[in-house]
Amino acid sequence: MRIIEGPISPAAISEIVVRGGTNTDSGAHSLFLGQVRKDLIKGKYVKAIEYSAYEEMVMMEANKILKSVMSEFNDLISLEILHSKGLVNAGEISLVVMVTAGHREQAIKACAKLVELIKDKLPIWKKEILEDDSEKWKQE
Amino acid sequence: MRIIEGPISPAAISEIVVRGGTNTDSGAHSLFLGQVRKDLIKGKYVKAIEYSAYEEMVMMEANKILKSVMSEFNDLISLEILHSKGLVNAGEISLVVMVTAGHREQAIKACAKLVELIKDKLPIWKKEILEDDSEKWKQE
Amino acid sequence: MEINVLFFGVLTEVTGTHRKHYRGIRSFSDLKYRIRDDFPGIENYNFRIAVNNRIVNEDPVLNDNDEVAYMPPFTGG
Amino acid sequence: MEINVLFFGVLTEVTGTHRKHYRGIRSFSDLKYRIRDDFPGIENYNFRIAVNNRIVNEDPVLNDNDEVAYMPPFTGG
Repeated sequence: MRIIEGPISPAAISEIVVRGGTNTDSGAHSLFLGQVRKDLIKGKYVKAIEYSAYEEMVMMEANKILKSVMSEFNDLISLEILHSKGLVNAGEISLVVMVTAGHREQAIKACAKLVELIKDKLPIWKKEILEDDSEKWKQE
Repeated sequence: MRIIEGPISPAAISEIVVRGGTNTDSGAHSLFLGQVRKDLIKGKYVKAIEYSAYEEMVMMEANKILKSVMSEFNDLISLEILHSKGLVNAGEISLVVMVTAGHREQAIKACAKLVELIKDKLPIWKKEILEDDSEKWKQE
Repeated sequence: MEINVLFFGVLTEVTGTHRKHYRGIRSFSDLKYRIRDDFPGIENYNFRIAVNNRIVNEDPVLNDNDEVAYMPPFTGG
Repeated sequence: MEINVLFFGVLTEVTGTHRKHYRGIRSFSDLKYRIRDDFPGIENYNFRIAVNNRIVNEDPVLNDNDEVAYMPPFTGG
């Protein structure tokens, strides 16, 4: 798990993909990218999200999540989570999950599971910044 | 759907990701990458796979698949399939599926479904090239 | 009728070719018999047949210049 | 005991701070009352509490210099 200041760049994403490809036992990569949506909230567009994290606990919980998924699926080769902190504009990427496995079934299932666990277990909060610079903490 | 001669480069993949990010209604991208595995077959490693395709029919079937997935999931924004033809070395990528949606649930489900439909419906065949240059058509 | 026949996957090795042009074909069954005569080994393989990019299950009506494809199980993806 | 308290998400606005240091704390309940006294508005929000990065449900034993975190529902991902 890595916490990135600001948006996750396409360069960082392709670096992850290239690195995943160096293992010739891999047959399948499943990726999830979360992107900041230009939602309309009470007539105003979201122009950015500011993420804050309890970083030490995020790292600890992420380790638990990664271990539990690794032990649940026996075909996995590697797991990677990147999450932004700080300001990420609408249209930019704030979450990358990549699961590499020997075969497609487990890559896809494990990636879907990781995304849910990230939402559920990692102490990260988002505040929406609207186009008029007003702010709104996202409630669950 | 695009059929690519040879492996799908990391540059092509990141281009797809960057393009997907231009739509600010998108909240989630689910990607699947299929990679040629260095399998061991009767004591010999696979060094490459040669893909052949009935291209005209691939394009026609891909259109049907994309339409049916688009109509099954109402939150989808875009779908993309890239598949190699010709020679792809072990460790290289031969399939890219990318689904962009407003939210994660449908992005993930639609991507998994597309991968299965691609395997099931597209007239593409692979021949494994082993390290001693012997060849073996993959049987289902 | 003139019919273009395509072979894919392992069938290109069984037949030694990717494409064969047939003339004087009277029907779909006629074509199938001609192909079986030319390439008896083909009967040892599983395949489906497409006419003009559509998989056919029963005996379809062929038209002049149709494209018929012999396709072993798909293994792409 | 001395206890470091962290506030996250919307609770940083309710308390006006991200971090507050408490001295002379006798127990977990004691700490909770002190925090409630300092920031009465906090009772209007849902939150979970972690001690040294672990979520606690009952009243845990606190030790000197423990870190206590007030966390509203997670909204990351």
